[in-house]
Amino acid sequence: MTDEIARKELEKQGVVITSMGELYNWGRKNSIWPLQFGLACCAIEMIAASMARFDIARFGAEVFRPSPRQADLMIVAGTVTKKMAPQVVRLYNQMPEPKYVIAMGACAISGGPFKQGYNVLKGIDRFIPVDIFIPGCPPRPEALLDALMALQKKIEGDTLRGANRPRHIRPDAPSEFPIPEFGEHDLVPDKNPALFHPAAVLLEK
Amino acid sequence: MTALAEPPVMHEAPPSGTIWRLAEDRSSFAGPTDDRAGGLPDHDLLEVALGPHHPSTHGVFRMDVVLDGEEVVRLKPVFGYLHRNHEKIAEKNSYLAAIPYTDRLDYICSMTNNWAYVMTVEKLTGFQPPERAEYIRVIVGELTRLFNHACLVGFLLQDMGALGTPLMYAFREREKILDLFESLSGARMMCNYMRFGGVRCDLPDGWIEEAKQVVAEFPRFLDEFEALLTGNEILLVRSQGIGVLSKELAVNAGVTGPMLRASGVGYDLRKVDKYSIYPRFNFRIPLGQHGDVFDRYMIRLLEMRESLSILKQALDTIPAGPIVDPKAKQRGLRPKAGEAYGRIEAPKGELGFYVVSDGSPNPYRFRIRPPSLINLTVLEDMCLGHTIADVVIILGSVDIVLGEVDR
Amino acid sequence: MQTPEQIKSLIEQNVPGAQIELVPNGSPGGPASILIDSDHALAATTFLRDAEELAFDFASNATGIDWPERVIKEKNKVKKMVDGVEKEVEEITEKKTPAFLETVYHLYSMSLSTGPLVLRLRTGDRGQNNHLPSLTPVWRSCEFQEREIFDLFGIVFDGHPDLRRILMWDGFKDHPMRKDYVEPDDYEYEPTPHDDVLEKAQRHYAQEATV
Amino acid sequence: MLGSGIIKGMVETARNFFGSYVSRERLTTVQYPEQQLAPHENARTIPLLVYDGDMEHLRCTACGICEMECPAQCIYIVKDTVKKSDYLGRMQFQPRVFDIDISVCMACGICAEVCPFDSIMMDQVFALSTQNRFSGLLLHKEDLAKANGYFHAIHPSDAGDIDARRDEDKRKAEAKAKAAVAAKAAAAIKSSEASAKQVEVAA
Repeated sequence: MTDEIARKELEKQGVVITSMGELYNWGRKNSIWPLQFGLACCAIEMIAASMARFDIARFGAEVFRPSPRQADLMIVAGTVTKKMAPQVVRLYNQMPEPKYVIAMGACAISGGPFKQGYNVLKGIDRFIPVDIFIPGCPPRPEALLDALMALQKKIEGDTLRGANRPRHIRPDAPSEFPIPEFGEHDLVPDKNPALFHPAAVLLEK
Repeated sequence: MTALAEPPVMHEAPPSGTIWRLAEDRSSFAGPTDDRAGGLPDHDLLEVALGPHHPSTHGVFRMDVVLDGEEVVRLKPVFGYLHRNHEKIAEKNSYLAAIPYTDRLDYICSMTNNWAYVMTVEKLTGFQPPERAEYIRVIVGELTRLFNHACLVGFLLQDMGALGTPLMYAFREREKILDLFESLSGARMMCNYMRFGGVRCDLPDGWIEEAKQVVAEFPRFLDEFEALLTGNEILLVRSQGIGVLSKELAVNAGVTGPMLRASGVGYDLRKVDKYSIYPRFNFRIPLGQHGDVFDRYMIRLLEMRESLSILKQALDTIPAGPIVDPKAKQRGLRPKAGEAYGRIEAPKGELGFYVVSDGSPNPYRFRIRPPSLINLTVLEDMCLGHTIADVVIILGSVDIVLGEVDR
Repeated sequence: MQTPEQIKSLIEQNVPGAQIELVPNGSPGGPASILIDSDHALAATTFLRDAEELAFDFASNATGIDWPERVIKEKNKVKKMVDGVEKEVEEITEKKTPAFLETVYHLYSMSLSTGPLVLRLRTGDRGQNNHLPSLTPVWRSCEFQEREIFDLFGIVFDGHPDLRRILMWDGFKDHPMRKDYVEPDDYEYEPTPHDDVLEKAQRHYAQEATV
Repeated sequence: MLGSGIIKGMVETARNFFGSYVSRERLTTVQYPEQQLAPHENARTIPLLVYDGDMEHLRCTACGICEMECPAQCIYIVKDTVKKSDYLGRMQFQPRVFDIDISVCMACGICAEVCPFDSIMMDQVFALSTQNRFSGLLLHKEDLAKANGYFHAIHPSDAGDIDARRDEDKRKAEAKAKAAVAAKAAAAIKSSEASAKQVEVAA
C-alpha cells in the first residue's frame, strides 16, 4: 500500500495519509456495538466488563443495543439451549451486515459442562458462523476484552477487494441462515451441515 | 401471621429521610386471569410476547402479555429457555461433581447454592462441619447476600430507566467482594468452595482483615446509594402501590425471601430453622407493610445493613481450628439409602435441595427447589391492572435469575 | 411438631376412608414420610392446611421421582438344616417392586414455624395409570412445580388449572427425567469421551463410518 | 419539597464524578491490556500438567482419577505402554495421550483437588480466545505441560509445600533404598561368611 516510512514522516508533520479500505476498517473496528443479549452466567461477566472496573467503553463497544437491527456484534454469552437456539439464529438473521459473533464461554462454544444435558445445544456454531471463541467458565472480563481486541485485529485485516474480502461485501455469501424448528425429540435439523464441519475425532480407547 | 418464635422487628424509620407515599394503593388481588382475556381475538386487545430476548427480562425469560390499551389483562410466563438439565446431569454424576454445577444455578450467588447442597448431603450422611467452617460459611453467605441485593437494586433501577449509574455503583462494590472470593476460592463467580462437612480450603493470610475493611466501607456505599435513590420522587411514584402482593396469597403461593417479608410475613429461615450458627448472631428481620415494589426495594437495603451486622460479629469472633469434618468423605461418597431435604435462606428466598440416595455413588434423585421460579407464581396476580411499563419493574423487584428458574 | 405417626392418626380420624402408610427414611435423623392414597389426597391435604394444630400453610417443594421396575436383593441370615446340622446360611431373596411414579411434597407451617412434613403420592404404574390429583387448589405454590413434574416425568395432574409443558417445547414427546429416557444422538465432535459417553461416541462414529 | 430527592441524588452523582478525579478509590478502572490486576495466588482458569526438569518427566502417572472425577468429562487419557521411573525410583506409566478440551472445561479445579501425584494443577492464563474452535481449544499433553518453575511462579506457597513434601518423600525413599542395599550387603556378607564356614567345615 503506502510507503510506511514516508507515511511516518508525514504523520510527524501532521499529515495523515490513509487508504479507503484502512479508513473504513478503522471506523468499523472502533465502534463495534454489541447486541444487549445475555443468556446465562457469562452475561454477568459481560455486564461486569461494561462496568467501571473493566470499562469496555475504552474500545468503543459500550453501546449495547437492545435491538438487533442496530447491532454489529452478537456476544453469545451463556448456554444456548435447544429451546432458545431458534431465537438466537433469528436474532442473528435480523442483524445487518457487517456482523460478527463472539461465542463467550464454554457453553456457547460446545455446550460446555452442560453438554451432557438433553436440552443443551452443543455449540452455537452449529447454526451461525462464529468469529471468536473465548473458553472459560465464565471467562474473566479481561478475556472478553482480549477477544474484542482479537476481533478488532481481524477487522483490521479485512480488504475491500480480492478473493479474501469479508462476507458482507460478497454477494454470493449468505447473511442469513436457516432457523431450526422444534421436533418431537430434538431440533430439526440438529445442525446446519453447510456451516458446521467438525474436525475428525480419533478415539484411541 | 402470628406468633413467630421471635417477633420480627421492623426498622423504626428507614435510615435516610422521609419516604414519600405519592401514589394511592390502586391495585388489589384481581384473581388469576381477567375475564377480558377470554375475548381474544378482540380488536381492542393486543397480545405481546415480552422476551425471550428482551433487555429487561434479566435473561431469557418470556411473558405472553395480553393488553387492553396499556393495561395488562393477562400475563403468562413462559419458561425453559435456559433449561440446562441440572437435575439430570447431577443424577449421572457423583455427589462431589454436583457441587460445581450448583455454582451455576443462581449464577450471581454461587456460595449460597454450594451451601444449600452440601448441607443437604450432610443431613443425608451425618457429617458435622466444624466451628470454623460454619463461621466461614456464614461470612461468605452474607457477603453473597450483600452483593446480590446491591446488584438487584441496580438492575431494578435499570428497569425503571436509571440507565447505568446505580448499577455501576453496585458493580463497583461487587468487584470488591468478588476480589475477596477470588483470593479465597480461586474464582470470581463460580467459587466451588464448600465441601461435605466443611469448606475446601482455609482462609488465606490477611483475608479477615481485607474482609473487615470491605465490611467497614460498605455502609458508606449504602448511604450513598440511599441518598441517590430512596428519596427520589421518580422512584417513589413508579414503585409505590405497584405490584402489591397480599400476605395470604404470598404464603399460599410459596413466595419466600425478601419478597415474602416485604408483604409483612416474618419468615426468615435463619431465624426459623436456626441452621448453621445463625442463632449466635444478633440481627433483625426487616418487614414491609404494603407488599409493593417499593417495599421490596427497601427490604433489600435494610437486609444489607443487617447482613453487615452479622458479618461484623462473625469476623470478630471467628475461631481457629479445622475446616473439614475428619469423618467426611468427598470422593466416592456413597450415602446409605435414604433421602434428605435441606434448605437455606438464600438471597432470593428459600433454596432447597432434595436428594434421594439409593446407596450408589450418584444421587438417585437430585431436586432443586428454586426460589426464583416459585416466586414467579404470583407474577400474573401482581401485574394485572397495571401498565406494561410496570410489568418490567414488578418482574425486576421479584429478583430472578434464569439459571435457577429453568435449571 | 407432631410426629408423622401422630399426623397419620390425625388424618385417619378426620378424613374417613383415607389409607395412609408411613414410608421410612434411611438417612440419619430424616423424618419418615406419609404416603396417601390418591383418592383421598385432596381431602387430606386440605385438612393438613386448615387444621389449627397443624396449619401446614406452605408447600415448599413438590417434585417427582421415577421408580422403574427394580429387583431388590436382600441378604438374610437364615437358620437351615444342612445335612442334619443346623447352620446359619446367607440367603439372597429377590424382590420385584412394581414400577410407579411418585410425587413428593415438603410441607411447612409458616404460622407455627414447624415442618417439614413429607407427603408422597404414587401412581398405579408408569404407563396409562399415571394420573394423580393436583394439589394446586390447596397450595398455589404447586402450580409451576406440578407443571414441571408433568413435563419431565409425565404424571398427569387432574384438577390442575393449566397443565402444559413448562420447560420443554410443546411438541416435545418424551419425559426426559424418567430413568429410561434416551437422549437424541447429537455427538458430532466429542474429543474427550469416557465411560458411557465413550460408548455413545463409539457407536456414533461407527455409524458415521458405515454411512 | 417535591424534587428535593432528585436534587439530592444528583449531588451524589456529582460527588462521584468529581471525586473520581481526586480519589483513587472512586477511580477503579483498570486499563487492560496496558495495566493488569495482579492475579490472586489461588486464582484458577484451566488445568496444567507439572513436570520436573524436562517434558519426559511428567509427574502424571495416567492413573485416570481426574478423568473419572471431572464433572464436565473434558479429560481424555490413554496410558503409555512402557513404564518409566518416577522421582522415587518406582516404575510408573505415563500418559501417551493427555487431552483437555478447554471448550468444555468449567475450571472447577476438582481435577487438581483429587490428583494424588501433585501433577494436574490450575493455570492462571485467561487470554485464550481463538478463531478456531477445533484446533485451538483441544489442548494436548505438549500444550498442557508446564515446568515446575512456572508452577512456582503462579502458586508459590502451594508449590513450596508440595516440593518440600516430595523432597521429604525422596529423602525417605533414598534412605530406605540405602538401608535396603546395606541390609542386602550385610546379608550377602553373612551368607558368604556362612558359606566360608561351611567350606571350612567341609575341609
